Amino acid sequence: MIKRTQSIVKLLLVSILSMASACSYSIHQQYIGSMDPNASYGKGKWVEATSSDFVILSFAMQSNYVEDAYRQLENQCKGRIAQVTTEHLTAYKFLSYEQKLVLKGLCQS
Amino acid sequence: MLQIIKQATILGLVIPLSFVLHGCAVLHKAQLGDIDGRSSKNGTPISIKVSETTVDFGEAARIARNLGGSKSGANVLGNAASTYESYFQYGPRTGTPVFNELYARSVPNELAEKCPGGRITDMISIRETRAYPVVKGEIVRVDAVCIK
Amino acid sequence: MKTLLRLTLATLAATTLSSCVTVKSVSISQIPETSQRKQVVKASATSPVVFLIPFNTDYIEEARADLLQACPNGHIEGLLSKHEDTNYFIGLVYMQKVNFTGYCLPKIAMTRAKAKRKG
Amino acid sequence: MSKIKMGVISTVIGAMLITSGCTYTRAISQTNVPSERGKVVEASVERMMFLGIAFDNDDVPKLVEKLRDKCPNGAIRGILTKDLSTSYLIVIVRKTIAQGYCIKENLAADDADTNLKAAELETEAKI
Repeated sequence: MIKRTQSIVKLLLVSILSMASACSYSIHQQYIGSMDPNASYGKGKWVEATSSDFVILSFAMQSNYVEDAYRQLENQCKGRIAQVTTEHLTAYKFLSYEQKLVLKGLCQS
Repeated sequence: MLQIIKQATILGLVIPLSFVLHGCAVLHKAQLGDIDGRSSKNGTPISIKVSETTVDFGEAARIARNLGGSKSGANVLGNAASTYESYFQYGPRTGTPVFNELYARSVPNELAEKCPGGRITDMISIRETRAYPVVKGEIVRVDAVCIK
Repeated sequence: MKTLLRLTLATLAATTLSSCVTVKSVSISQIPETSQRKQVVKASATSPVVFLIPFNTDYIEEARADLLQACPNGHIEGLLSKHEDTNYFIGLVYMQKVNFTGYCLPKIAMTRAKAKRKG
Repeated sequence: MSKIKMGVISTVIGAMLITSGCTYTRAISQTNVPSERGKVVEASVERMMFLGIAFDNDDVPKLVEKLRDKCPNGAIRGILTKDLSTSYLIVIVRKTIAQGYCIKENLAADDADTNLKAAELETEAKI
């Protein structure tokens, strides 16, 4: 009985540790958005926004992290964002994963 | 006897198939940007390709299991690989999971470096995999035209 | 090992019963400056996939048509397009959904601005 | 062969037959939509792959040229890209379709900074 409990505790500890750290990733896309005709590299500054959603056993009821990243990005630039690149990836953990959206924009302010 | 036949079949199928599939290209996603009329005349075509090599644990497990007997070392390794894949690579995937999160992060900067002071147009972003037996190359490729 | 097996079964059961959302692709276009982020336009459309059988891919064009209708005379910027699947039964039955969100920039902006300056 | 194996094989074959000809959407993207939406242009690239095997994807970037040829004297804006995949038993056909609006290039430039100018003018007006 004690041995069984010990093994379950060990398993739980391993699970928690594994959930806390990701070691493999899947890059779903790296979309390079269009650029304004009047914009150019070197003009303006880069702004970045990242948002994520931690999912256990595939229980993902919404995908609002996409809109969150978008809001974060636009809040960082009062001016026009002349180009936006969108990277979408998944970071795998033990029987769980983290959905991530990384946005990079060229802020013309 | 059965085991020998099984191994012979696998060797006879897997190995030639490995050569057939050598460098097989798998397209996952293709997305376009705006197209600029001037680009075809005044622009310089540029291309960025970043990639990350990885191992397909599922494929490795299948091959190892088939090559080895039920209690062989290969089978044990196969089971380990399969367990790792099911428990630690659980979730949505595009291609085979890699061990570097940042391999595609540099693409916007690389584009800016390849087109200093200019702007890019006519871009197409491609996510593909170069598939070899067990070993995979996960690729992000961007073709565009630089206008200065 | 038994615990692992139980865990696997639990996982399978969970994923079978859950309605999990998976984002398939996202794209974001140039975003206008703050003063122009006033009129938000949205459109979405869905299409089911039943036992791996999808019915069409026209729902994407339908969503775009609705978006254009929401901003008939202006141009639409800061366009966020999100394509996602909602799984209802171990990936055999799921709903495809496309969402478009952007800012409608009416064409009258210039004339109004000029008029303001004259006034 | 065991009953289970037979069951699995028949299920797989059944699924292949049922889903034959089904088209799945892999990705979409949409760029800024212009106010001039008069001329719609569309182009696509398609590849048929036996057992889904292809040795390169070099045909995909040609989609840009194809679309550009449809609007030789202008710019294409508001491009919607649909990346599709259709399976026919042992053959997979992947198709990428792009649809946009062909507009005069000066309009394309205007569309991008019209509102920027407008904002400047409005600020001037306030001052």
